Amino acid sequence: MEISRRSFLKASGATLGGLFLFNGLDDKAIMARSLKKVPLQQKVTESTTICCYCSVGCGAIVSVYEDGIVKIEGDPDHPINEGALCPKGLAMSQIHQLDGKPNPYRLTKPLYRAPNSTEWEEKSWDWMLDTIASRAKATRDSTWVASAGRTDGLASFGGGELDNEECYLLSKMNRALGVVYLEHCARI
Amino acid sequence: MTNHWIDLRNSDCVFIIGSNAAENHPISFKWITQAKERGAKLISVDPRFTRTSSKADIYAPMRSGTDIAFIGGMINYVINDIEQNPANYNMEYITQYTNAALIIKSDFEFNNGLFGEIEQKEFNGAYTAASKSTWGYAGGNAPTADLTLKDPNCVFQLMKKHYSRYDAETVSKITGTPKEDFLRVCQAYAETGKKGKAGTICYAMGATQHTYGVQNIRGYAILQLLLANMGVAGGGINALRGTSNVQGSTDMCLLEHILPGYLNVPVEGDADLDSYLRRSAKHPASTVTPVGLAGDTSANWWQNARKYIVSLLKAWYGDAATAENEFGFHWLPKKKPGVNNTHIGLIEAIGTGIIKGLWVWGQNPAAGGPNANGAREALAKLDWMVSVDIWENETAIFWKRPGVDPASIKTEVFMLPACCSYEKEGSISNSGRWAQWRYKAVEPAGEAMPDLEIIADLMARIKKLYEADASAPGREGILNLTWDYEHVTADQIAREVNGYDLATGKLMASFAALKDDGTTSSGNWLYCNQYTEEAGNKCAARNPVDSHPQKIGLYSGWSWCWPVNRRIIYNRASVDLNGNPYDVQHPVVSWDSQGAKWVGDVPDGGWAPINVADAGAKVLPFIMKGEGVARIWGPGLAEGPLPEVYEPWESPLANNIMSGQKNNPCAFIGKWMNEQGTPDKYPYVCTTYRCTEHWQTGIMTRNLPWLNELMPDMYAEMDEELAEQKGINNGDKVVVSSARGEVNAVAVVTKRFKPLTVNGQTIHQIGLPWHWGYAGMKTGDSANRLTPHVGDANTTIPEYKTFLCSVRRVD
Amino acid sequence: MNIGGMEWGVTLWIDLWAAGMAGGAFLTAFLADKFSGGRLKNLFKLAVCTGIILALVGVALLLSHLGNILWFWHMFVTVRPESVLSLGGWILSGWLTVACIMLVLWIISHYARGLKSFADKATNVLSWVGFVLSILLMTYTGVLISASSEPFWAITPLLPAVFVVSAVASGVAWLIVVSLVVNWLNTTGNRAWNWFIEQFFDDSGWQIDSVAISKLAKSLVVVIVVELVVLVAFILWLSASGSPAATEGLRLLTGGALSLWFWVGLIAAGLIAPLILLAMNWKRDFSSGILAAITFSSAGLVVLGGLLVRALLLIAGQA
Amino acid sequence: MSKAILFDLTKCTACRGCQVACKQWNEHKAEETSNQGSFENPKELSAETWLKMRFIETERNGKFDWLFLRRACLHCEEASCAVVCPVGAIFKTEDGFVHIDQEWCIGCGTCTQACPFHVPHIDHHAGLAMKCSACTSVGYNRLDAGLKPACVSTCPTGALTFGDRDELVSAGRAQVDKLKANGHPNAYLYGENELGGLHVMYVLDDSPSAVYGLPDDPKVATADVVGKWLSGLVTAGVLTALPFWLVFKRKQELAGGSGKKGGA
Repeated sequence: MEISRRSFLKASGATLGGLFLFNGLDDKAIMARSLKKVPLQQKVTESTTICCYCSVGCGAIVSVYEDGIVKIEGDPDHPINEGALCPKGLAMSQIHQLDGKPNPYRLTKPLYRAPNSTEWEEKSWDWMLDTIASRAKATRDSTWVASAGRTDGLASFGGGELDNEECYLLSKMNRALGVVYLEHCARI
Repeated sequence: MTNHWIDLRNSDCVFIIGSNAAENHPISFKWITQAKERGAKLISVDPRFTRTSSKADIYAPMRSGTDIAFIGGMINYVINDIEQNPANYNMEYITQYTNAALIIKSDFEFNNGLFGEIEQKEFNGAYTAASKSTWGYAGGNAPTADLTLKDPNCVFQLMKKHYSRYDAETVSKITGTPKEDFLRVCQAYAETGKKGKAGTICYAMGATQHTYGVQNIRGYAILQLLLANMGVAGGGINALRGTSNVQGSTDMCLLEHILPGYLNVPVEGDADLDSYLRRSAKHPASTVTPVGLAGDTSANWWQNARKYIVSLLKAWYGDAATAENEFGFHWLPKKKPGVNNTHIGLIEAIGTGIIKGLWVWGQNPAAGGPNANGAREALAKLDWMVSVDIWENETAIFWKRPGVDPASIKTEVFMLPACCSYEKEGSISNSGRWAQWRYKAVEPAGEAMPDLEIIADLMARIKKLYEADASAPGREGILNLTWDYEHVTADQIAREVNGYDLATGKLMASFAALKDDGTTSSGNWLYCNQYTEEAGNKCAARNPVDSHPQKIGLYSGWSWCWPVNRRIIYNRASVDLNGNPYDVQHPVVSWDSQGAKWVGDVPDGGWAPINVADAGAKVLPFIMKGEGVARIWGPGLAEGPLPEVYEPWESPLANNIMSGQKNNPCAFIGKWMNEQGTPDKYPYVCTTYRCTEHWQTGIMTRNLPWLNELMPDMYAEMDEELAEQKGINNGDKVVVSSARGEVNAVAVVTKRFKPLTVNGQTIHQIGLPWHWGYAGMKTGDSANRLTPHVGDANTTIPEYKTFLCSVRRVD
Repeated sequence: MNIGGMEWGVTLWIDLWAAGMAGGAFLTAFLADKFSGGRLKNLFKLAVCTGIILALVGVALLLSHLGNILWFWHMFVTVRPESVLSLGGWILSGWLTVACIMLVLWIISHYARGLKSFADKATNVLSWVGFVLSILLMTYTGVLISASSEPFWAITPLLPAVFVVSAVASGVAWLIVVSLVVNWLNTTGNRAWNWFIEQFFDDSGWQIDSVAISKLAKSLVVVIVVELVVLVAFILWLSASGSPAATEGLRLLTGGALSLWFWVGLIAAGLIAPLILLAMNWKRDFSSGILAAITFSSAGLVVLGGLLVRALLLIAGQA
Repeated sequence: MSKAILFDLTKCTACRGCQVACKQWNEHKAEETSNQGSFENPKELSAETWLKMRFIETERNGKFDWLFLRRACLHCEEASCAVVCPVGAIFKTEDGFVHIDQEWCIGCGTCTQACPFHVPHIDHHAGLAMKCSACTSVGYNRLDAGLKPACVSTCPTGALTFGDRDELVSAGRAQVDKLKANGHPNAYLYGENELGGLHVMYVLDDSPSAVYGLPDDPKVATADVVGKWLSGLVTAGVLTALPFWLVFKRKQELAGGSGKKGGA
């Protein structure tokens, strides 16, 4: 590398030295300079996670910095991805945070839409869960097939994006209610 | 996946068909690239030249929906090669570990595309019971084997006869694949039939989303068994699953036909546990013992199912589950036989008013399901709907989607904010069956709650309502349900899933110790062993050292995988009759004769190798099958024991080139807003797929600007010839239409699609990603507005991958 | 073609044009004065005075072009001869300094008669320095563009020649325009103007000799001819270069989106028309009557042509 | 020790993790883009996009291929941007990476025109020239923290590697030899010698210029600056001599003046 740098110096020296004798070459641009040392922001917490997109199961590290910025990178210790991530995995931080602020598209409150209404209304968790529970009971009771211990009037979708424990509990709840229209994205 | 992601590096030939691994599972290419560095070949078969194809040694285009012709042709090639060069194949494996040598009933017949007689049902056809009975083994539970494979009624000969019709010319005529390309694929992949060589088939929805999707996979299985690629490192049939926990949600059986751990769902008429298990063929009576093989015993592991269902019932109903009440078996709902409760059937049932209430947990059927226009219309028939998601998705706002008047929609809608994956704690299972724990890193957004807490709270409230209402029907099961989840944690549930010894209160060590007398519980027997007294929560294990003696990349100390941390399943087929590995460089397990034990991966059962074990204990390798050997011949499926080529529901051809039976006779044909298109109006083959930059319906990616930047708009890919005919320039706005709807897209005119010559006819294909919809930051049309409401004969998975369309430029 | 998005856009066209023209005007007036035995001091003063304004416009635009105006001073604590812009900054500052000192000396000698002989000597020396700096100033504007990675600008060494000849042409034309304007202003008897002009035009009156204007016009004819020759050479060399990027720029210029501006705007209106108009009247007095109007507009066209040539070459190089 | 990044095009699947990794690490916002008939986006590098992948569809000997080329700063040893910078704000780090001093840059834009690869872009908001710093930006310096550049860390296939330049040159040469032996006679290690040796090198399976549009023999922007100065100066000389001497030497026609002898 020394040689190449010197030949470069020589080249520019030769071209300009003759013209501008009054001023020697300022080689600032070419000679290596040391960088100002500014350490990375101090990390407050690091948690391991598994990517929420495809099913390769890549490990990732969620770093939350002092200023609240969340960054997510591949977990270098993880044997499957060895620190690598695809663009989706890397963009995971934006699910929570956009440009340092909460992602404005996230749902942050329970919302209710009355029949034939044109808009959402904010409701409390309590109200929502109580209302859903009573709707579920009413539907189940009115469509109960006693001989088979099931309801055909209540259906459940979803689960591929839930954790195993959540899937298990959802399965348990649905079966206990007698739901047989029970499906999720593995089917489609 | 029978194997796992890292194991791809051990392969000598990676055959990717019906998958676009480089785009949809980018990290898989970490391991595929390493295999290639070692000299492995990469084959990509796809209607479209993809980023996967760009790295392939051999790329072969094919008409979407003709996989069975392609694979059948490969099977034909391999059978002929086996007969000519048996030394190039593992004949011991073929004869001893598969049912190739077993004799089939003499009245088996295959005629003009059909395996017997069909009777027509409401939504689909079905073979008569009489016809199905001809598919079985001669000799019933003790079929005989002809190790010479010469008996004209042995599986090998029947298969040979069946696939002799799939010669390279005919295959090329059907698939549109140039014959040379097809033969290059055959030749390269057949080389993995050698002892010590391994080939892996990686597939995904490109294979399954057809009216004969299961038979596509059956084709892969036959090919892999003929090439002795099952159970070995670098081999296997690897479903590259698309959702982070679709494996776990399947294991937990959020599906209409199975209970946690793949136990069958009870149906009306299951009088008791025993009859239920008999009907499910998960009973000692379903054991089949072949005669004439070196192995003389079939483990038929499923005969243990009684232990698993009883342990499940104990987990769910606790002390209320007793031997007297069959452990609460009758509190489980029983399906009505013949009713299709799957996704498509569910939407039809909403449409016809059967279903009144629906809750949707992190799913988006209004964009992700087939025939989305129909699904959106159907949702308006519901009385109420709950959407639990981290975003406002298409399903949650179906009532205010473009073009509808919200005031006209009566459905009451509840939208609950859920936590994203790193705002909560829990485990997920990847495609390689590794269950991995993830931790909470940040506080939930706003009032968002983990689904776990929402479910726990909701059911507790429902339970209270039933406690208060003595007249409510069917309340026993609810009242007896164990639901002690006031301060529910993922850890608590993980323990429940693993299960307890109810006498001691200690966690169960493994499913081998589960009992059918009600003294053990396990929420999912397959996950029994994930959380033990000794090792704690194994899903959280982080030992980065590969402890396998030959370092084949198992990393058994990193997380935990089912069953019992076995990283490569069917691994007893990776060794010869003496327990010596076929591939000495990458042995999965091998028998240590000095120590009289297996070393390497957790073996498929600890029994000694067949030649080492005593007579009467020579256990055949495929322990999950009743007959102990792998099924080249598969009589359990709806449309027959061998895959046969049919045209998709919407085909550009007038007839099936191979037989008089044009479509799969057993396919499910929906009725809800399901018009069928014809080639005169819709002359082009349309297929849908995903791209690297977005995910599923896009709701998880279209709200992330970095990903929108990379792939901003809905697009339609097409070949240059078609574009020229239609006056479409690259980048133009186009409308793609099917009999069911229209979508707007940006034309991507590319050489990556090429017109194919099919039976002398030029076929153009158009490709659409299905990542867009009307909700979220970046919107666009959903490709599923075009897809048909038809499904596979066995699973009813929708035929997203092949239908007819037309295209025009928008000025 | 997104002209608005080009890194080197309209401010730089004007900057390079104004700075070049200032240099061109200085050079023209200096040479005219020297060759005519010092009889054109007025013209020289006019060149320096208006040149300063042009150069200041150039400096202002250069600074406004900087992403970080407040940090412009970084340029003046750095000497980097290999950086054309660094040199250019120094040349422009040097030129401005010289021009301003000359201006000050002229004003001083007006008020302090005793210093006149010293001031004359000093301005004489400075005018030589200014002459050299003017040449460097004009050349720098071309070298700045040419020392880049755009083949259209860089592949031939002729871009600086085009810029220099165009700078001289617009410099001459500028002097013609301002001379005619000054002479016309003199006829208006405007008191403020008279006061202003007397500050340093007093010793030889403030009228620009009409013969001098005629001579400038004649010079302009010659310069235009040279400019046409250099432009043709530039285009021929470019088309022979074989560089696809350069050829594409050339195509844009002569046959593409820029061709109307190039052929009608630059070649026809900016060069050929003034050339013909001025050459037709070679033997006549350019400074009065209808001919003055023709001369004025011809020179004006050349001035605008000078802007156009920079704009077109900068756009074609970046498109 | 001289460091470098090696990009092996034959291993890249264009997943574009590197593009997002770059955005995330440097806290860059997403750009508004649109599909114009290609997967490639954003269309060009910018102050907010320091790295992008190019998608190239090509047919060679009747065989179609889809090629993916990294586009970001190549960190030239002979860096034109550094040479032309009027304030010396662009310099090389001890590792050999070209760094723009954000506290000294005045945003003049000269580097954007000088770069043979059109890499630097002006951030009109901050008024600074921006480009890939190989993750050495002050306050964002991964190398100091013992990390690899973000793009390299996230690359799944090993298409991007980071290390000592000498070692990467050997690795790159070996890969090129392999390609040459496997039907790619024009395989080339771009950057081994170009511009004094680049600190980002490409293993290419084909000709840099014909297939990938890279300059075959890139030159420093000021390579023939003497000729350019001379061209201007000679022209000035010719003009000095020609019109003015010709026209003005007949000074007697002029009325005013001091009467001193002047001119030629």
